[in-house]
Amino acid sequence: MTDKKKKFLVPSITVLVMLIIILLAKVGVINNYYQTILMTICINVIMSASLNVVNGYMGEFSCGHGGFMAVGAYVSSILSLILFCPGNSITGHALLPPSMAIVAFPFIILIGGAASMVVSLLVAIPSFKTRDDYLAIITIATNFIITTAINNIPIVGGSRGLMGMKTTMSFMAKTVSLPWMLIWGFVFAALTVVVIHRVMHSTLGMGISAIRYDEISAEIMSVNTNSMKLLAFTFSSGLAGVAGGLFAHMLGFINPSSFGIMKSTESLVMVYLGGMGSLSGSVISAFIFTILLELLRPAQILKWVIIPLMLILIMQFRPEGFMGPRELTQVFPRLKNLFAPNRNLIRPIAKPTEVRK
Amino acid sequence: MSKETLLEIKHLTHRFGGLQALTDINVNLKKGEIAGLIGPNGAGKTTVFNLVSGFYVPSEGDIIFKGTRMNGLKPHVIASLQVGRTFQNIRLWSDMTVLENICISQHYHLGYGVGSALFKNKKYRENEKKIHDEAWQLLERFNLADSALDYPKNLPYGIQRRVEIARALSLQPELLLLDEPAAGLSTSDLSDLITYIKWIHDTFGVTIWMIEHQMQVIMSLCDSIQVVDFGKEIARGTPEDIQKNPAVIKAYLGNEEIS
Amino acid sequence: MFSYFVQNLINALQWGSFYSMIALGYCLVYGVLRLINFAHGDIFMTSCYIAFFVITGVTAHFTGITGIPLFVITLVVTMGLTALLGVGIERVAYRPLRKKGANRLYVVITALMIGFILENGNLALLGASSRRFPDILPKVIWNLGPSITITNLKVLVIISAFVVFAILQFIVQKTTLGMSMRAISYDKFAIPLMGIPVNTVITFTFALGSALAAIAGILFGMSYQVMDPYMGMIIGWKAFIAAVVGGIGDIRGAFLGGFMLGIIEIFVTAFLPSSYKDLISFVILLVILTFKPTGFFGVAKSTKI
Amino acid sequence: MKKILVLGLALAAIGLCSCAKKTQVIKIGFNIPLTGDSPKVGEGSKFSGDLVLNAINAEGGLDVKGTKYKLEFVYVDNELKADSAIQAAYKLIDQDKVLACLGPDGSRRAIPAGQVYNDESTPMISPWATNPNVTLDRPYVFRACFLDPFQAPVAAKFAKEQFACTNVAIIYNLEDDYSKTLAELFKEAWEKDQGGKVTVYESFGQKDQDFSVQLTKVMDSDAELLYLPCYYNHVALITSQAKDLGWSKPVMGSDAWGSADLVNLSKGAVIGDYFTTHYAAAGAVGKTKEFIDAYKAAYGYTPDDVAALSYDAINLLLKAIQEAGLTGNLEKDREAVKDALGKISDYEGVTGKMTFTPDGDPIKDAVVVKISDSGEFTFVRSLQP
Repeated sequence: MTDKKKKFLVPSITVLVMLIIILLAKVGVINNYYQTILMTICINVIMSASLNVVNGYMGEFSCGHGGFMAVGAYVSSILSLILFCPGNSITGHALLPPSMAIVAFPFIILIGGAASMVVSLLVAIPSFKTRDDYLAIITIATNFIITTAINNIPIVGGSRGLMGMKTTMSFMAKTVSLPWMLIWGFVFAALTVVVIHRVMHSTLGMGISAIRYDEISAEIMSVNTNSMKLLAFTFSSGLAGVAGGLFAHMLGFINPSSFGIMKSTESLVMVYLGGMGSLSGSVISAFIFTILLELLRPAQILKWVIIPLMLILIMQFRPEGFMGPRELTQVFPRLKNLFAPNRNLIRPIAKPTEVRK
Repeated sequence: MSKETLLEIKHLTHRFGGLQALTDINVNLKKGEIAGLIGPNGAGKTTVFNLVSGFYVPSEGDIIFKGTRMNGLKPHVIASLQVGRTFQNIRLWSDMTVLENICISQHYHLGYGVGSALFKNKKYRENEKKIHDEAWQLLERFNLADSALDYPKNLPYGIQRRVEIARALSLQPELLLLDEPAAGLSTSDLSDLITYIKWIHDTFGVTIWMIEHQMQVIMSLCDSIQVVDFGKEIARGTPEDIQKNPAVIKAYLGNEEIS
Repeated sequence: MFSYFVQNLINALQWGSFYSMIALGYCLVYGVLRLINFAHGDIFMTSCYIAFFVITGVTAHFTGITGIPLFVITLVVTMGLTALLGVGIERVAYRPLRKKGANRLYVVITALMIGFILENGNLALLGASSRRFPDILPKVIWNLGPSITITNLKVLVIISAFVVFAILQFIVQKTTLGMSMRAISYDKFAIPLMGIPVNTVITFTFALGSALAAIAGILFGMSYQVMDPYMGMIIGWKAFIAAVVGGIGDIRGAFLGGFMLGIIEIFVTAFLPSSYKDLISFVILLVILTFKPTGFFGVAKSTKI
Repeated sequence: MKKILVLGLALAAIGLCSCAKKTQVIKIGFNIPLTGDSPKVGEGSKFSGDLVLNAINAEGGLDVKGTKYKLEFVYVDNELKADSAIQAAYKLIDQDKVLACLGPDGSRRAIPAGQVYNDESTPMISPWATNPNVTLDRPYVFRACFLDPFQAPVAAKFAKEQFACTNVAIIYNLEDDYSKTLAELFKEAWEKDQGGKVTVYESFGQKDQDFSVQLTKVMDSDAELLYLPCYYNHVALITSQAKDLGWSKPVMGSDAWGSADLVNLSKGAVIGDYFTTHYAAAGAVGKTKEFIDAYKAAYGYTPDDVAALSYDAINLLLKAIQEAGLTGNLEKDREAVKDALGKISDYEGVTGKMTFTPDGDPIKDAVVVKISDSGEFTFVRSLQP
């Protein structure tokens, strides 16, 4: 198989699988229960992968991811209420016709992401000066601040929460009868993975990893560490915001307490379970973690004893998480054959003139 | 060899809190020369380098490189002005491949932004190719291409030194600061190192300023030498003058390497 | 107005004492291992339950032991048991990871997990209903002037916070173990050369930290009397924040930070709409951190090039 | 690639635990918090559920139009989380194929979950979600308790008549929608209907343990009554701390006070206080007494409101099923049950007589109870606003 073809192999397979699943969902083989689980998986993939940019690739310790999720969730929810929910609490009437829902939805989500990007400056700017544990508490504090702030904004319902986002979803289903929530979940999860992969594997993004291994020499070697940090934080928070938007529209109801320290902790666990700086690790751990939670639901209270125990054991045997800093293709080199090789990594044949012997 | 000034340091003084680290250091590096900065441990040699590479902001005095004043510029800016340096204790990104190490050091002329990286547009592809080609070429010239995809932490110490120097050169510097390149090398490797540095100097036409304790290295490489002790300059001149200079001998008293 | 201020000052001091005592525990462990021991808040919670069972046990078997002696017995026994718990956790969960040279953040995550286990294990064992902490010391309420009241418990809490701090300061500054603790926080690798077994020091640290949590736990139980498995969680997180703002790694910092957070929280609630408590108090902390990026007593680690 | 693999595993894994039986069984789902901050709530519902289950299955099952059906209750934990409640709902509806559901307890879970039940057209009845939005425009969603807009005015009215005071202090839980709503509604009712004054209006956080500041404010003001519309674990802390600060005036509360633990936790600080609730355990007679005795016998403590309301909710469901009859076609049956439930009127529950409005809210009296010196919740009077 030529490299040209290979380039499309994995993406097309993934898309195919997603299409099959969506089809099955449409005909009802995959019922709502499985659909919500798949949705949750998608959201968790976004959460863990995005947090991995800061906590994994850059090696900082940010514990406030839930807060940024909240921002995205609220902004996108408010938008979709204003645009599509008749008799909403803000404008009182819908600004757009229901048929527009499908077109507008991705933008609603993305704007939510953009909003949490802006808020993430709260963390990014101090991060220039302070490091690891000081940054850790700045993020925790930010999380507290965001949730308390929302609690005090009556227009979005405060602790009473915000609802009505489901109307947007139902409008989509009315226009074209498909399991839209699932579709958007897949779309954004896939996008997240692609985007993070591209950025982190470009020479630009590698600057972020350079900070993790040695910030000083990075700076000395012409890497603008401040802008790298800015990039990492805004980037990861933005994606968290996207996850929040999806979360809000999946539930159709959000309130601040859904985005507390617990949410952040979950994302943290997923990142370190998967392995710092390993994208495939984050994805895998998101899958495993979500499914574990669901399977152990019958265990009731014991669930929250069993899961931590399992995690502790896993860490005892794999002190770097599932993947460590490696990707799946590095753990199983065979998989490399599925992807087109990066030509830049192949040693050029033409040798320069004067070579040091 | 032209005689124009490349780096000029005037009345450089630096304090850490109350501690006076450097007092009135003056330097004048000519383009293309190999200069040495020597002195007993803790004399403040590395501090000078840190000031030049922008890691500290000098308390007083000016650092002028190619006519531009560099005081208070951020290190990455200074790097992009083509000042490369190595470190006393090797500071490679030991968990990234040698190739990546070289590529990342070309951040100063990436030529594309996040947007291009996201969409992998033409601009991105071309620049990535350019960066990698340059990197490969550099590695070839340093005869490091075989270990291009290895992790530095798995390479022998001597090779790591070379990689670090190669990385510094990937900034295409006009001025290269070498902080004790011989540190950790056995005396048998020294002559090798000397020819190595000579080779770099000739092939890359780079001005080299080095801190070194191994007098053998200094004496056989440097056109001019400057001696500091307790943050003050105590002597400067050609290797020959320095060897005879009583002040230097006094500073190094009991240090046999000198003669 | 004045009385209102004074009353709130008393409240703040009491509330701050708890933050301080917990923050000190965080700080000790952090100083030695650079490990954020997120399980600490739950160790505090567990100690409260341990005390509960100690008291019920003692009163059941030896009638007549009440008041001060009961308090002392409970204090000693609980501190002992909690110290064991802390050391046990370190042995089982943290040390193996350290041996394997795992990234310290993995140890932090393990600490989080331990926290979960303590919380929910407790819930699973003891059931859902929150319990009442038995009265050990008879409560006395003094009225100092118009609408200023203070209970003997509040006094006890505040005093013991200061005493604990004094003792800790002495241990860290004067005793060999204390010095070696500080030494480790400077250079982990040089210590073995100096002939101090690192693990002994670490064990001691965890024992000490947990014992502190136990003191806090007992006093907390005595003052608020309602125990539930999740009571340690948030107070733990906040205490950690307090410790950092104070300058983590330095016990003076932790002590100060604890009181500072207590006072900020109480006075924000007292003079501003209480619904903004967390918002405002955390913003204040962030502002402090932006001006003093390493906290009050924290020293910036100067990286040698 | 990896995605496919793991996904496959995932579906297989979950597939294992899904199993549909086709016997003479009526499945009813419980979407309740068995873990999370206040698992006591879920416990109450679960115990009541078991009580009914055992009683009926002992007689060979529920008699629906002549045929006996065995009951099967599926308890699913919603961790007191909104998202988890939704997944639990889907699990019960699509996975366990339940006929009807005893919905999430608190409004925070019941509002989003109710949406799901309505979309999936499965009848749900929430024991004590008091927020109006729960049943609003949702034909399939019912509740067994009165609403906040009903409870608050009742409390205000009673307070006025009982204590004849004008100045009231309110302390509520900012992070709990239930508490916040009640506080606001009471404030409104007190100032508008009763012409009183709210001198202190303070809040606290879910995890707070120290209320000395809020109480200091109360002491500092000239409030004659303290209204605490919050959960019993907070009430216990607040009342006992109020005592320490020297508060001797009356305290009034809401239905969330109704827990067996309250008196013990508050160390009797609540003795002599009043609160509005759904039923009074002490001095109960007839059906209510039977229930209380049975519950006590089984689990060793007096059932609290959740338990009682859940008990009623279940029985309402069963009654509806009996009246609707079963065809075996799940969709049809669910709809039939919904309709039957809506028609129920003058049902004598342990928490009083109730009749459903078209919205699916019961019309019933609120009960005011006094906490007697022996710590019992004694009936004072039942009233409408």
